[in-house]
Amino acid sequence: MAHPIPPTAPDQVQLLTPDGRRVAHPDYRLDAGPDLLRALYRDMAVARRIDAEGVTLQRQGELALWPSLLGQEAAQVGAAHALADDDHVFPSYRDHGLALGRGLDPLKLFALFRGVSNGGWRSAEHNFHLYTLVIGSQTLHATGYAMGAALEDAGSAVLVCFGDGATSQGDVSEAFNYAAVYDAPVVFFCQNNQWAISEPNHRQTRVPIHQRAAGFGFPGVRVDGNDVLACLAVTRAALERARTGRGPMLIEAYTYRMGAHTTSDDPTRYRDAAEVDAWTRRDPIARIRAHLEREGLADEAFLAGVDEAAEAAALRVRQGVRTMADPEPEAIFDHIYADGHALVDEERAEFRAYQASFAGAEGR
Amino acid sequence: MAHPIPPTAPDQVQLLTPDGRRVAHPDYRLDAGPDLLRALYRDMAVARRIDAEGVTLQRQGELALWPSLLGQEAAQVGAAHALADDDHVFPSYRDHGLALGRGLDPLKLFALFRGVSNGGWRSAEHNFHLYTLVIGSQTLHATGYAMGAALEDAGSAVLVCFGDGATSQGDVSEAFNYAAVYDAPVVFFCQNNQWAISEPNHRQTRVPIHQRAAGFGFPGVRVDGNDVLACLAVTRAALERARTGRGPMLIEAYTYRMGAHTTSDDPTRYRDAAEVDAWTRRDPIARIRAHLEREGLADEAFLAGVDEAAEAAALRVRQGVRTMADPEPEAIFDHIYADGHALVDEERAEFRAYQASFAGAEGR
Amino acid sequence: MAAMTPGRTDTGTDPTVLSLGRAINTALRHAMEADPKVVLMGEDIGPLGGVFRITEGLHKDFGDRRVLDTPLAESGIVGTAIGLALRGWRPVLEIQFDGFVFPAYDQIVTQLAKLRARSGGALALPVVIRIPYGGGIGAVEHHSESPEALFAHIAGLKVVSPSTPEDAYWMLRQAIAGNDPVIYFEPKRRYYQQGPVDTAAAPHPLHAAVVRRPGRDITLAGYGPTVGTCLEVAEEAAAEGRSVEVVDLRSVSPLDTDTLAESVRRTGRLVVVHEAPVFFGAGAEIAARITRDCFYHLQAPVLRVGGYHAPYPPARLEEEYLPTPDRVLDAIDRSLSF
Amino acid sequence: MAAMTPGRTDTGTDPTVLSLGRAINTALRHAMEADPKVVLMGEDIGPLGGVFRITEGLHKDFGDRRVLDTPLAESGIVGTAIGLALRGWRPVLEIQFDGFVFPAYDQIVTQLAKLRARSGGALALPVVIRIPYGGGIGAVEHHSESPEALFAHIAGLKVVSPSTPEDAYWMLRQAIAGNDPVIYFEPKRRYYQQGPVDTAAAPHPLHAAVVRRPGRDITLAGYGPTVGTCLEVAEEAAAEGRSVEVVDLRSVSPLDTDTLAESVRRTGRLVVVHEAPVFFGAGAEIAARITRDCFYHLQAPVLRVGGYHAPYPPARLEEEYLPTPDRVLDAIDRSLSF
Ligand SMILES: Cc1ncc(C[n+]2csc(CCOP(=O)(O)OP(=O)(O)O)c2C)c(N)n1
Ligand SMILES: Cc1ncc(C[n+]2csc(CCOP(=O)(O)OP(=O)(O)O)c2C)c(N)n1
Ligand SMILES: [Mg+2]
Ligand SMILES: [Mg+2]
Repeated sequence: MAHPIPPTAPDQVQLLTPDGRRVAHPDYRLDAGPDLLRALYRDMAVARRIDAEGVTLQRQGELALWPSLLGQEAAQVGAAHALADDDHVFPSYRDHGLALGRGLDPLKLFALFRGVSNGGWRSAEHNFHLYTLVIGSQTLHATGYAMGAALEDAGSAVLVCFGDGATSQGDVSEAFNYAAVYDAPVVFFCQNNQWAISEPNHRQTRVPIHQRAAGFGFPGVRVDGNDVLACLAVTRAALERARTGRGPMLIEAYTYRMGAHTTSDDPTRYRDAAEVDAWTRRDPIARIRAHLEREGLADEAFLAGVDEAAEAAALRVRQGVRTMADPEPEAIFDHIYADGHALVDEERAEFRAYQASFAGAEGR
Repeated sequence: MAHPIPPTAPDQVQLLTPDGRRVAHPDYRLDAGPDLLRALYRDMAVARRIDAEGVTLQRQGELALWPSLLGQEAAQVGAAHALADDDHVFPSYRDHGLALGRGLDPLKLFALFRGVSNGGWRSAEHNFHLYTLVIGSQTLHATGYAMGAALEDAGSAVLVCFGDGATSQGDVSEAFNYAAVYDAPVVFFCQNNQWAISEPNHRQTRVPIHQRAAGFGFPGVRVDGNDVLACLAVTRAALERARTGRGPMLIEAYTYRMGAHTTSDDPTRYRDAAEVDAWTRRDPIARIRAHLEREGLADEAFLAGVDEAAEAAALRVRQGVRTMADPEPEAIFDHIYADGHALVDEERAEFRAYQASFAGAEGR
Repeated sequence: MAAMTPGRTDTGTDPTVLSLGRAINTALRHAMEADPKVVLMGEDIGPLGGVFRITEGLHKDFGDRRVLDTPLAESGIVGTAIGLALRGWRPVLEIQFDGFVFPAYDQIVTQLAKLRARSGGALALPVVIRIPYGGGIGAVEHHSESPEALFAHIAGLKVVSPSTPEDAYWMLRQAIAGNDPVIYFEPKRRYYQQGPVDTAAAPHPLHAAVVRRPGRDITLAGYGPTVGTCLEVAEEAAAEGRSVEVVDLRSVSPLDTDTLAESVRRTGRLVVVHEAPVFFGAGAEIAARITRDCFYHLQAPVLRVGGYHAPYPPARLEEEYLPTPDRVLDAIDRSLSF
Repeated sequence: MAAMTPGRTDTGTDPTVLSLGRAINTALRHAMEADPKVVLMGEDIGPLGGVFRITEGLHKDFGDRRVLDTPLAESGIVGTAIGLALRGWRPVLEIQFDGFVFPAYDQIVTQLAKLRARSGGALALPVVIRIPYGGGIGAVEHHSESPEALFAHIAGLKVVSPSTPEDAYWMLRQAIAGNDPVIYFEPKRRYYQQGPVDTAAAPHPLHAAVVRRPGRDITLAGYGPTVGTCLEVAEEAAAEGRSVEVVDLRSVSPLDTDTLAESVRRTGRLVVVHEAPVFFGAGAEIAARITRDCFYHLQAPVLRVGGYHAPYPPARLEEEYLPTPDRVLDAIDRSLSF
């Protein structure tokens, strides 16, 4: 635990200081009216509340696992607000804030982490792909999807999420390279939350992650990942760049995983409380809230309203999870192939007969 | 064939101009006395001659395949001369010049391309690892080997060869990253011969290859790959850097594959004669020879002596290949495991019995 | 004799004679003409036409946007193809040689094969991966392997291998037209084998086995490059008065063991022939299933002739490693005298 | 009863009782103490001690130079381990979960497995790859798979899986002491199973099967996590008057089918149980070999109970997918009534 990770980074784009003051940046501007500012706060607060419910439900035995987004709300909500409807998102597995931002029913996420499905939402409905658990794989899918958009002159962009640890995977470098060579309209959105389970950044990379991009031929930028305005502005610019045929870009959102890696993890084994404390003082939600209050945009009623909305969302999730039906056993054999497979049919029939033998036995 | 590849590149380190004049470089110096200059010429000429024998022997049906190094003699011989005895080399499959430089009997290479073995030399004897045919794989082996050297404080370095095409492989990026993170004493020696079979550089990468390194946290440099002095100086500096604990470095030797990819290839299908011609005028051997002549270091006797040595080496190879015995059939079962494996024993016994049944049949 | 070629409607047209490689080229061309969403991806498949010239002429005729010379990264090829497929494209990929598919194995196994199930049926992954495979061409390491078992074990993939130009054409057309990922193994040493190809005829079902030669005494089963070996053996055996039936399995996943079992019930004996190592190879699965389905009909255990548990040897030894006619004849002897 | 535990010299010392996971931890510690060339590499194996705590305490005691928390790249782990092995180190790698071994598959198959043969015996690759595998822990996708067949098919690799703490300890010690690459599959749902471990006793040969429970009517064969299932089934069956023999195969490559055949010749019936999909799984190879070796002794075809040809299902369905005691009992019924 020799290298506590400081909660600031050099050269990061910032539009909002930790105490909630707007600052200008030469390259990234953002006109953010009251409605947008309030919406950002609300979305972050709701995401955090639903996420907390995930942790609770897992503790209560309702979920197999929950990977908490705690601390990463600004990055995810900022990015979500930058997206156009026909942009497509390829998430990792911690991107609940983006899922909500795309309009996905959170119960879909909970079904996954309850062990009811391995994904199971229709990505086309919200232009939000399935979660991907194999680290880094989705960066290639996103790149291919973006190559398709370019072939079709679709004018839309693709956003793909991954973590700091993921940057070590060969697939991610291959994705960078394919994106560069094919000038694919894809934005690589890396949430550098400082940790890959128990491994800090310096075990993954020798230099800041955003610097990786230049060597593949496209720009990389580091943004203060706890600054929702900066995340929004930078992501918006990158997406627009992609949409207008100027190729890929890498965004490193410099943030912090304030909780455990997942509910299975015990971070006290590998990091100091002092580090967590330092980052807690840079809480992304506190920052936008400070700004709202400083600007007089958040009265009691508004704040109470957000809390209420968050509670309601959490309640809906809680009830939904508790009453979530298990899948039918025979679902094991569903949707493996689009056009069928004789062996699956054979095994399904055997399975049915076997199940029926119990029904018979119980009947006796 | 829209983009003929120009035979010069910006920012490449050069110590010898194409017409054989020495030039200075601020970062790389080389004291090269007559003996060294002559040795470089001789090694390049011999490598080219042996290589040509490979092409001929393949045409005559004596070899399954031959990947020619034609045009890459300066890069390989320069690098070979930069190595210390206890540095270890991980070659690709076209690095005959390095093999010779390390003292490997060229017949070992010919045995491989004749289909007599899949490698089969003892890498420890010459600190020269086996050829690797799966593009890029050896970069990780080299990195691990260098990590070991660092763990042992061995003070030696590792040189690993690969092509421009290889830089696209995830493994190569992973190797860059491991090398950077572990500060491994490995020099990544990329011979950019402009082509990966039929694919030119711009299908592999959007930016010059040497730029890839910075994003992983170590320096990359481009050297005129047809300038044997520059290749020697830059590789020597990189190896020294590695040996003294200053970490990895990437060298892009900018050169040209003057022949076909291998004897199976027909480059007229994908590149223009004009491009080949332009590069032929920058022939690496002609360059060092021009320098020797300009400096009065190569008289007729010397040049004739080199030709003779080259012919003698080629003759030895030719005779060696023609009389090379096929392996014993049972060698199929040899050396699969160090400690044995029951199934291999069983199959070997079956094989032996089966072979014996023919012997019997012939005897009848 | 109807059993000897896939049953199909007689169209009255004369089938053209093509080499197996040319039949694949023709199938790609026809598929690209029929569906603008078909794109080809791979290394050196553009101006060069692939190291085996299987894509010859296609880059010229369909251009850079339909025939993509990719970077040298197989995981990237499959991974980006998945992305393209998610958008409705139908990528047909070429892996240059059998031994170079492994960098893509993760994407194939964890993503390509599983995405449809993961999505609960919302997604389809119509991606065909063409892999020239097998030995007998005197090549260097990694250029002669037969890794089909490593794909057949994976649910979500289909695995096929044609043995004739006609099958090469039609099975590829069917694979491309279908909505599942298909690993299409091309018997590279048979690329130059000639045969009739009727591109107008109704094809045989993609995953059905076919009896290539009827016989009474013993059944030989193969697929891809070993079907030719089996037919050769049958001919030789006939000269010695043995009637050998040859079944071309055509599909490794699913396996049509029904057609094979029907044959074995008649002959009572089976030898399975493939180039892949026998240990954990397709022959094991076939033996297990056929023994289960024909337990009382088998007069000898199912025998397997294939590669040894050894890396594919250097070219000068490959004839000793491959399932040659002699080795198959030997197995027939052992089965008949069991 | 001697057959029930690996035969070993009685040392007179009381074996300690350890969990299977702890036995592995102890084996790693002892191997590191015994040989300074043993290094551990993997993700989160350092200060955290691995997600299953199998390397707990080792980073603290052996430091950064013996216990390497690697970047998150499995190909890199195996590829650099190969380089270390070429220098004389003995890397022991942890792959965090079964489903994450595939990025390393290329390095394992084309390099780790083949380098010794490629070198004509000049090189040895003493690399052990530990993979927690199998289901039954209620995990999300990719965390419950059983990919052993994909390694057993590859010449140059050895594949083993212990079922008891004692085997977990000794088989790992043997794997590390040996000079070949070994894929060591850890039955993760048995990590907490307790048992005696005598670290002083002479171990059973690494690749020999063991009869865990003698019986007369039918043989059950398993390895790793399913041995426990088989023993449970044998107990239940005994209550119904059926005498079931249980063979723990221990090694998947090589497979000790001799020990198994000896059993089957006595019982006449065999059911193979593994979690991996049955199609192209170990059961196929075992069925093929046992049928060949026991053709006239088998009174029913070898039956296989294992995973279906389907991706490992979401946790709420895994009990339906796994080879549960009920499914094994059903197979016993089918075999006995064949
Ligand atoms: C290929 C692969 N290897 C290992 C894992 C196990 N694993 C799950 S999450 C994780 C760390 C990921 O770190 P990072 O990319 O920084 O994302 P974060 O969890 O911090 O959001 C690891 C090693 C995996 N899911 N996939
Ligand atoms: C993983 C892998 N994929 C494909 C191939 C087939 N292949 C052999 S050489 C080659 C091109 C290599 O180009 P480059 O890296 O530039 O090296 P060069 O041959 O030019 O020296 C290809 C694609 C291979 N050997 N390995
Ligand atoms: Mg992280
Ligand atoms: Mg090249």
